[in-house]
Amino acid sequence: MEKFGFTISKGRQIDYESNNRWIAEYIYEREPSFRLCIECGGCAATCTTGNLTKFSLRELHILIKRGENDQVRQNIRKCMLCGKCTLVCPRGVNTRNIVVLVKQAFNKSDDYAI
Amino acid sequence: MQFDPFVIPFNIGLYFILIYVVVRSVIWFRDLSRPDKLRLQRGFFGSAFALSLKEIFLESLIHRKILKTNLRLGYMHMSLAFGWFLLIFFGTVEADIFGTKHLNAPYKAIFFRFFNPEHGRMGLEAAYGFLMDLILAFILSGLFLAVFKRIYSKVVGMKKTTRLKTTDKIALTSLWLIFPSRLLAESFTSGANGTGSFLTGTLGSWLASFLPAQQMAYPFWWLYSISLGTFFILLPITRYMHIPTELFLIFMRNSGIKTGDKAGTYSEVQTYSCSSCGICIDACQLNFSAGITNIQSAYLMKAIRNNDDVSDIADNCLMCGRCDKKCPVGIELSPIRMIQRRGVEAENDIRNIYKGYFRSRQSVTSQYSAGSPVYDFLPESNPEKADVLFFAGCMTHLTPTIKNSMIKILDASGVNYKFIDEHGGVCCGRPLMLAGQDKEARELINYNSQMIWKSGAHTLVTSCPICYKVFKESYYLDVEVLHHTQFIKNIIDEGSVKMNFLHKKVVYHAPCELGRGSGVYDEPKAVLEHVIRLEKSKYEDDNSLCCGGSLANMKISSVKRNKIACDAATELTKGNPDILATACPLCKKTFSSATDTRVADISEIVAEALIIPEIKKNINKQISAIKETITIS
Amino acid sequence: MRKHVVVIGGGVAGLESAGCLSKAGFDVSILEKEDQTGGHLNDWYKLFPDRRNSSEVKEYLNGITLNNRIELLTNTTIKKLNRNKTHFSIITDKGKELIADAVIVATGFDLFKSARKEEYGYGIYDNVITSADLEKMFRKGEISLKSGNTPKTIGIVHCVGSRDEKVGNFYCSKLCCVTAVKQAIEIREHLPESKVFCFYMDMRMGGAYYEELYREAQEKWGVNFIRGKVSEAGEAIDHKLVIKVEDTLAGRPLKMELDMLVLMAGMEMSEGGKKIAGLSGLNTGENRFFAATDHHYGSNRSNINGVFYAGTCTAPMNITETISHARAAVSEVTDYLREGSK
Amino acid sequence: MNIEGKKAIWKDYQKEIAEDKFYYVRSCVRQNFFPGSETAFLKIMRDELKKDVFEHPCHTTCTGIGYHCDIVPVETTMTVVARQFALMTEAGYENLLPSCITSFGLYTEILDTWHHFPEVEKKVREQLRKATGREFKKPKNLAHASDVIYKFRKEIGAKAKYKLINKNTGEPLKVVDHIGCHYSKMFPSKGVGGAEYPYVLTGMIEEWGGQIIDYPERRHCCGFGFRQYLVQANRGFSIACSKEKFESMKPYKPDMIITNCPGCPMFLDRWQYVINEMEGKRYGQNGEGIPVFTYEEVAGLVLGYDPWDLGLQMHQTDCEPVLDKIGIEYSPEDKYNTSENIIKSKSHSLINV
Repeated sequence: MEKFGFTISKGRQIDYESNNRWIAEYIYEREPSFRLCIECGGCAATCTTGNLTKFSLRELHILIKRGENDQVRQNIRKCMLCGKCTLVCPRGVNTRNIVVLVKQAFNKSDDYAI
Repeated sequence: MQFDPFVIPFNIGLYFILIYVVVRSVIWFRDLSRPDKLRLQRGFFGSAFALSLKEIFLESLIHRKILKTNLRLGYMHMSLAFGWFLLIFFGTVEADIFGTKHLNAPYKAIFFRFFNPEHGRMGLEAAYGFLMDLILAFILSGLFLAVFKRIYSKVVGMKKTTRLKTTDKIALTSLWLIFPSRLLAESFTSGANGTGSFLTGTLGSWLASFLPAQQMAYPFWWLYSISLGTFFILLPITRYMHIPTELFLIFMRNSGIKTGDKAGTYSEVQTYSCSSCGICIDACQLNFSAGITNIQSAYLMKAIRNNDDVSDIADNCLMCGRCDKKCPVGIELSPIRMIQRRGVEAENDIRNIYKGYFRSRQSVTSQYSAGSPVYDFLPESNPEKADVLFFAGCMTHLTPTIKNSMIKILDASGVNYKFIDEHGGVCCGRPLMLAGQDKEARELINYNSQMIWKSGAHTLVTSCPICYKVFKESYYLDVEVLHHTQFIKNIIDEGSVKMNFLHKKVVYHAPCELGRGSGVYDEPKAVLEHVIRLEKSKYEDDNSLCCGGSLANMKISSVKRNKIACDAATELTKGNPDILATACPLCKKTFSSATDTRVADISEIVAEALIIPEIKKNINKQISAIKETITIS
Repeated sequence: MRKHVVVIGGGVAGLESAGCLSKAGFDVSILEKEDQTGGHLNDWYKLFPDRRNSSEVKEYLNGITLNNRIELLTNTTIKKLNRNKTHFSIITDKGKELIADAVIVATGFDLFKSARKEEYGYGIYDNVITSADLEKMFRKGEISLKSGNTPKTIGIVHCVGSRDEKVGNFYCSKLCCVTAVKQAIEIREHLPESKVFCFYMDMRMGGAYYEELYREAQEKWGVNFIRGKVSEAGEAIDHKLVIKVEDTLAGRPLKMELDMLVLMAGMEMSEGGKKIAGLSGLNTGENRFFAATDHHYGSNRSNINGVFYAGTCTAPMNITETISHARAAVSEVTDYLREGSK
Repeated sequence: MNIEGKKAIWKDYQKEIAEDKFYYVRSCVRQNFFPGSETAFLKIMRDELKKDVFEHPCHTTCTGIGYHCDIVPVETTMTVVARQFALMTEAGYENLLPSCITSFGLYTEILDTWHHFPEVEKKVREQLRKATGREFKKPKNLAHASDVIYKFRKEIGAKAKYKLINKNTGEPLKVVDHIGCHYSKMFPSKGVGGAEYPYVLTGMIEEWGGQIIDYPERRHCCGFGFRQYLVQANRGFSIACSKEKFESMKPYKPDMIITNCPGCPMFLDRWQYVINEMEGKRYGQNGEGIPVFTYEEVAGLVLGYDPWDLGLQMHQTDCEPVLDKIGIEYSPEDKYNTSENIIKSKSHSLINV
């Protein structure tokens, strides 16, 4: 590689087909209100964690739906489950359960090393 | 030598169960934690023992609690338990007095009539026989109810009855067979010999009039013995295990053992002590408001006993604690549910949230608990010094009226205070605990604890019962933790604030976490009575309802939450109060969308009633101080 | 003597106004360029938001227009439209002359010609179709690819020819969003195995029960919504369509393979309308629709006294709005003629 | 892919291309990248098609690269371009024929700008006069060299010695066409067939017996992007673009790639080598790369010119597979052999000695 002084950049494109969206499926199954999000961002705006660090449930939510799981894995742990997002959500999405389920799903995936 | 092969099934069963119970109790004792062992030993030679005996008599035999809540159900349980006890007791006595020799093997007492068919013709014998028949009739009446409860539970005044697994069914049938078979066996024998009292005698002679009583009796004695045997053998794997287990439970409880937050002997004993009476099901709002009928504590206990996967049951609960208070056996249902939520989480002691046993600052000095930190983004906290800290809590930030009322009240009180989470604080950690994530919770707890110590305050006031409970229960603090209702009560008593009396009719809803959760009932009502006319509702104190908003339920849908809220609100506003008062931001928010009646937090009402004297000294200094308090972010 | 009103266009607006006019006691002539009335209703299968059958609305319209006071001239376009003092003389392509006391222009809209958005490959890739094509499939009762197979993944592109400076349409056609949601639901009804993705810029659900329909699409039918405008469609070796879009919420470009792409064609001033505007001197606005004299209280009035507008020839409208607009036009006509008779 | 639909679109994008009397301006970089191409073009135009093509020795860069790298301000560029026009005017030509796509795009852009902002044109004329004392007429016709080859594709086809057909299978060669971004993406109306489905190269290939293949990333940039390549730190992006194209075309098993831009063949050709070095990936069949040609090279090949005279030895991805498929005779040993006598021995040599 050195002999070129550069490497082939990885594309930023979300490749919908090759992405693994099983976590989204896992949640759809257990928390149907996951579908109801309209990405208004209310959750991110009121978020206790978001007040202290870069953390947007709205964004994580969309990333999960697209199968961009690696970005979610670390970030989702930052949630404090305080529940403000659930209270402000205009679509009645059970956000806390979603967070819990995402964590669960990652634990499972670590176990079965998916 | 009086013996007959038909007693063998009974003997096998009896000795099996006796041995089983002994072995089991030894194992349980061994598994107890060190301090609990000591407690038990102390209890054994102390008052606990006597207490327990009393309680066993009242609860396990008479079933006083059930009688109180539901007379018919109580009678059913009493007749079976107490009746059977009497039957055994007097049976033994009978065998001892009237038997050929003293100190007989148990079966002699149980099958006394078979071995002494001639017994009970006249005099004292007859009187005694009458007593025995009376007891039997007493039991049969209860059994009659029980059978009906199965078929149609309304008979015993219950909306729901517990579902059974097969072994339970078999055990149940054998239990049901015991007394009828005894009745028939004795009747035939009496019929054949012209003995027996008003029940067995009458029935016997009537049967003998058209049946060969002598021949008929024998098979029924077999049946009696077999059903007893089966019942005993099945006992360990059925819910009837609660009969022996409850005795242990009562004794352990009286010796001061608590559930704690890890599975152990005590929680196991409690799970086995559940008789699936179903009172918790009737108490559960998920059941009667939201139509969720498979997650109540009785089912949880059963699932645990059967080693099923309980996660769905465990998480789908408001943790309102209504069932805890109603459980006739006094099982600590919510703590047990919490253990299930933690699952494997709660191994390491550092993560131990319940501080009941060891009050120390262990593991708190470092912000992070064991393992890799999750909330490493939390800023270094350096609060200003103050006597009183006001921690509004996350939810309160969504109900600004409460926040502002509290500021108004705090200012008026003239105490030197700091609003520590004015610019948004860090969550208290309880929501994480309720999700069974103690490790993460511990991080937040440690972080907040440090901030509180640094401030050097002597009092911590919070507006959120959720925070209040966790501050009290799981924070290692050397400050006085007060819910704002308690704080207001104090400043009223000190007379440091003056208030008008508002001519309004108010009904008070005790928040779960504050009421059943932390036992704070009186201060809120005292404060209210000071400023308005407080109406009673059907749901006071321990019996108060849950608003449905509870953070504890991970699974419930917003629609069902709202159902619960509406039902509760309708109940509470039956007397058309002007205000539905509560002491929790979450309750307020949930109720506001469920009723047309004005919903207000006590602090709001107080702030309304408050008489603000001419500007308090150094008030401006205070305000400016608040403005400068630690700015997180 | 009875007054005579000519209604140009036999779509929803035309029929509704003609019906009301005849009720009000006028003689009415409807000029329709097609061989049957009903306009776009004939192409649509089910209507949002309640997904009732469009034929029901058509029946209603026929009901009020089938009477002896209404003269219906189909396959007719107009050559001339002149005003001489109090009367209008209209000469049809067949040379017939009509004398009218007032004229209602109800020339409606045309669907945007999706082929103009080359990058979406309408007419180039077999399985890129328009909302209208999909309606035909619904009516046939089978949604299938050119190959005859049933599609598994279907994409719906909002705002095709609307809110698009590149094709000179700055305006929002208002109805495409809800149409997309409606059709997404219908697709899932027909093909329970399929997955449907809506690519939107904004969800404009500003009508009675539109938002509810949106929610149903998410909740009951599991329709996926991705916020971003599709930039281009290509074709993979297996003839699947490859679309490129920015998932603006993830802030990342996104590539997806689809079996079928449905283009939500917007609404444009109809060709017929343009022609009439040309030969009558009626004003048109920047959006090329007829320009009413006042946006707020004169939305039926034209710059020619005695000529009134009804329906989507002035702006995108849904059927409800079109019908009320048509009735408003009739009340304008009655006022005008009453004053005229004085 | 519905060809009828495409034809409909192509109809809308028929640009006017001059018949004769061209003023040819060379590209700055092509002569180093693929030196045979422009020479071949001139030979085809002059010898095969008997056209009058004039080259001015004083022609300079159009500053396109500098302009697109934001290092040459637009007015400077315009003035330089104005000078090119002046040279053409002085030479008495009016049909401008740039060899470079970027120049073509830049000229188009400038003429369009002047059309909308006459005051700018006035200013530029003023600047040019002050600087050089020159005046200029705007070109009557502006066509890219590939447009002209496209225009005369039939004539070339008629003279063709080879067809783009696999002589073993009889199948037409599968060809990927790659249009330079500056050809029609900025001004679709100025490109043959528009921006979405350009026809200019497709037309040649179809005429000469080949078969164009559509693939999802057909419209994607080759990755040159000026700053992307010129700044070493950015080259990762450049190569990533080419890679995306290769990945996307691979399943179609293309025999060759044809391009009409100076940069594209360079990068589509060289990056194949780099990608192979970095990741050991090749995109052609049986472990080879996909040969990349300029349209002049392809035209030269079908006309039967010597591959080495066309400069195919300068390609980093070997072209022999295609030559073999078509059945073109060539001497492998002469590939890098340019000694005097060989050059002399070639009567029809393209190389001017």
